[in-house]
Amino acid sequence: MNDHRETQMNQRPNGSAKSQWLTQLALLVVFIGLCAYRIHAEHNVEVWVKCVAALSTLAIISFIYRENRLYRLFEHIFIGAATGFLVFVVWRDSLQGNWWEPLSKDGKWYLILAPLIASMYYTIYSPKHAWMSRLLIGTMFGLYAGQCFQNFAAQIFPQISSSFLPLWKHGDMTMGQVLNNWVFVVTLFAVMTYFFFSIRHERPGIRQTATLGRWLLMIAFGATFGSTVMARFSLFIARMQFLLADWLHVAK
Amino acid sequence: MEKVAPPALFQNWLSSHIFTPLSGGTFYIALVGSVIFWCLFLFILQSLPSPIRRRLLVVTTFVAGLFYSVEFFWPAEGNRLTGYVEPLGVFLQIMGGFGLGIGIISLCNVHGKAIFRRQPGYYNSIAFFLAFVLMIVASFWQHYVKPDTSMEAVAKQFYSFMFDGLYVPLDSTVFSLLAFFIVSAAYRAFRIRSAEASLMMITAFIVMLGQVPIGMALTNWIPADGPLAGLRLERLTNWILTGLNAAAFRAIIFGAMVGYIAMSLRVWLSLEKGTYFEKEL
Amino acid sequence: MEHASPAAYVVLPLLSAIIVALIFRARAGAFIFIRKIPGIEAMEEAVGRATEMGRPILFSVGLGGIDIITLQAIEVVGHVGRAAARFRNRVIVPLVDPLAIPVVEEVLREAYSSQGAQEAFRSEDVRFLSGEQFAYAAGVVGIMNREQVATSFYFGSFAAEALILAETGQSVGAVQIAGTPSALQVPFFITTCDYTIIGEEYYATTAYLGRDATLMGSVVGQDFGKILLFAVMLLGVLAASVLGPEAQWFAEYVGLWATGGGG
Amino acid sequence: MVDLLIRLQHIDRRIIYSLVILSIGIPILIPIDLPVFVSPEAKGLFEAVKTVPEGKLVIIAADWQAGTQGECGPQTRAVIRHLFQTGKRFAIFSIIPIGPELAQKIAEEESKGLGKKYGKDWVNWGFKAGSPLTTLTSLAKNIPGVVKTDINGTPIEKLPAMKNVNDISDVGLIAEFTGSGVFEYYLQRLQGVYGTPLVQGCTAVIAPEQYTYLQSGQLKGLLVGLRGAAEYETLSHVMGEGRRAMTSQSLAHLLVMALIVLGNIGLYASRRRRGASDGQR
Repeated sequence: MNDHRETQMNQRPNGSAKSQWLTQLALLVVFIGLCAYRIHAEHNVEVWVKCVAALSTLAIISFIYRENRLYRLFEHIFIGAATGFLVFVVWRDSLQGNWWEPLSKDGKWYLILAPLIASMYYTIYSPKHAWMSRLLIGTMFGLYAGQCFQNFAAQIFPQISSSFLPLWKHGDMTMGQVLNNWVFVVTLFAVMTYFFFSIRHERPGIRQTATLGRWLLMIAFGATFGSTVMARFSLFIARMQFLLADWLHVAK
Repeated sequence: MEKVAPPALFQNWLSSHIFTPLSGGTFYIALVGSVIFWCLFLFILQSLPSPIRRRLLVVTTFVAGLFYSVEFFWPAEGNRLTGYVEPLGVFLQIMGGFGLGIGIISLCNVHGKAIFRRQPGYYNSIAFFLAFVLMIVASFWQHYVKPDTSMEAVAKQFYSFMFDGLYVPLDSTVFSLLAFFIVSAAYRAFRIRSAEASLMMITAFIVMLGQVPIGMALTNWIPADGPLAGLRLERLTNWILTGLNAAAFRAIIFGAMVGYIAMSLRVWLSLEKGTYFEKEL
Repeated sequence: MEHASPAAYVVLPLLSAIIVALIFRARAGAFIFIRKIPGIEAMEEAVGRATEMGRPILFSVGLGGIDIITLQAIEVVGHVGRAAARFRNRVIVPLVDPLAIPVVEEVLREAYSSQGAQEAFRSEDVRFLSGEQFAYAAGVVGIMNREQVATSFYFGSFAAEALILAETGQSVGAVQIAGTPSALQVPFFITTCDYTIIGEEYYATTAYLGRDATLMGSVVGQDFGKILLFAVMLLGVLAASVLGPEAQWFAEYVGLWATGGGG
Repeated sequence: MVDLLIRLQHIDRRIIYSLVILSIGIPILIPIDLPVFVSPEAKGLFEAVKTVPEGKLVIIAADWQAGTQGECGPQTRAVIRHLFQTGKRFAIFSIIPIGPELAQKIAEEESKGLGKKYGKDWVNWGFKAGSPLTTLTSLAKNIPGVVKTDINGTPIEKLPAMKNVNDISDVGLIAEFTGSGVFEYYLQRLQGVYGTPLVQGCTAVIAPEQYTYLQSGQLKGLLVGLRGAAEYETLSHVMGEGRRAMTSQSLAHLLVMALIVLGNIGLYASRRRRGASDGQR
């Protein structure tokens, strides 16, 4: 277990609680000042909403300095709002259209079975009847297990047939394409070899292929990491543009 | 023209005899009847001795698994199960919706105890309940408010306050934290400690350089249509991503999907080992 | 592919037969060799470390609901729970899907009582946070900081939030072990966790921990299943190379055969 | 000095995060113009727009949604601005519901600065429902017949921008912007059949797959993600949102690479220190 408790692991900077309160208070005053300046400039509701959005944004960004009271507050607000919105979306997108209206308007009485069966989930709160939740959830696992054949065929078969790449020149193939095919096929087989469980890696041929597989895997992971960096930065660029341009109007 | 699935096994008989829409008095009788039937059914279930319960679970899991696999292997023409796939999907979605209550009970349990026991930071739990209730009120109100009345404007503004003021900025800002974490993770992890670690680092370097203009400037002097065009950073990045990267991930996905089939078979045939499956019912 | 293509009638039953046969061969007592997987071996030690520091353990089962991937993660919770119960240590399991609550609670309660530590199990430690990806991430990183978790496990299917969880766990100084079939998140687990269990190794975790004959047989079955795919592709590559353009009809036939011809 | 180098291995996380905020925030406040090296594929798109024959219509296919606005928005804006500057008329269209609205907002913002008028300089056909393949096939043969009315519901014939535009032969260029895989429809139904020049602006994630169409000549030009928008703005000598965001991206990428190099210098220094002390012992 490489010890990675680097020295910089200062969870709780030793500044006294009082000084923390002061800095947080000062920051809050600055924030309120900025809001007042913006609300004074524009008298409408949108500005109020933007100020609340700015506070939410800054509360979450404050987490990268240290987990703090403001972050904790907005973490709980976020979980509450997300759960509340989930209740609304579940009603609007599935229960209302697929259950309540057919039941109440079209007289499909048998749809009452859905909540009745779902009531078995709620037996977990009485130990004597909790086994019934296992019966229902076990059946659900059975349903998902039965889908494995279709999922495998739909996802894997097209990839198998598209891996049949010619390894030497045919017709108008360029040398570049032949080289690319070799790289593709060698990577595919080497990485698969690396993952064998029950075949001893010490066997001749297997060890070298598995090591090559591991190296190619590392190249692929590096490439994926590198290609994601731009997308992640653009997320924060958008937030900074909101704070500086939409909210404070200090940038175009 | 939408390909209408052939009627499934007994589907016509069921929908004409049992699952027929009713109205007026008979509708309510049917409702109450099914509730009573269900309570009876649960009472019978509860009286089953433990070994029979275990066998019942094995049978229901197997039959449930049988449905989707047989429906898949049964050729399209004359397939007498396809008719049930869509209604079953909707039924499962509705049951999932009713399952949400367990989550809300769990949240109320954790935060309710925090408030009741005055645990430190219990005001956060109060904020949770406030946000939870206000969001429900705001979203249902703007959904059901009568259009072009004075209340509609208030409802829309209240919803905008909760949605555009709290939910969307919190969601996109937590997502944007990745910009910081990807930098600190790369700084700490990309160290030339071993051959493999440096391989990963060098490739990440090349791909990062290939995506920004300053990086592309380094190899802009290589003619774009010459033989060495492939060494231009942006071309090299694309070659790694479309060739080597795609092959390595395909190999991982092949292995993972075989593992997925192995586990699904164990669950379906009740061969699975582990506390959840072996505990006495 | 709505219904089985010709290839599905051959490959899938063959694959299933291989796996089930090897399961029963293992149950009949055949010797099974499985190569070392460092990440899984380190799990016991990681739980021990949390106990030395007297800090709780965090276990995230990912974004999946009640599905096969999450079920494997919940089985691993059982193993970690048994190890933690021996030292009366807490395992906090924040969840995304409400329906997983009864399953995880059942598994953990059983794990603690099997070690005679029923009283150490707190049902609030299995808690629903949110069904929304980033509200869940915000909640988990909050718990990590407030509880100062000493060890964190990430098993299941993950998406972009994986790096938020793992990098925060790193900053709190936790020992971290991740296992996921979600290939795209593996690079981010590698740069932040002490050990990462990749792709199909994920499905071998319980076999490795429990050393149960059925599960070990199933892992060997996975190998033979992969050898089957390996052979099919080797054949395909050779055919494409030897036949060249003529292979076009072969590739189309196999493609048709494989994907059911636009069915 | 060596101690300083060794400490480079453990730069405090908060310093790293403040550097990230600065490298992303400063270019938004003060537009720093870093040199943008233009890739051949971006030049190809610029030339294709410039060489659209006089009087021919350009189709802007805005097949993107709010999620990919970060990359496709600046690309669409850069091309629309260039069409306004060179006085070429164009029609906005999409097979994705929200595309036309988002593109219309961009066109209206850009038209104010250059005194262009809707209906005379550009038109918006809006979203055409139904299967994309059949829509594009019939559109090629009879544009007014398929489009009938524009996004505001006014009949097409009344709009001067649509004067003597009857079928695909009157279209000089198709510029498609997307983050999803709908590109093939334009290849199969328009470019592949009538040879109408086709160019694309795509998100960085799907770029690797698009390069094959560039090499085969089916695509005359390609803008890749935010970098593509910045390249197009450089060619049109405009300091747009693409170049500003690109400056933040470049600085942030430079920061990551610099930190990785510093971390490794620190590692190397500490190894040399340990190597030296082992030697003395």
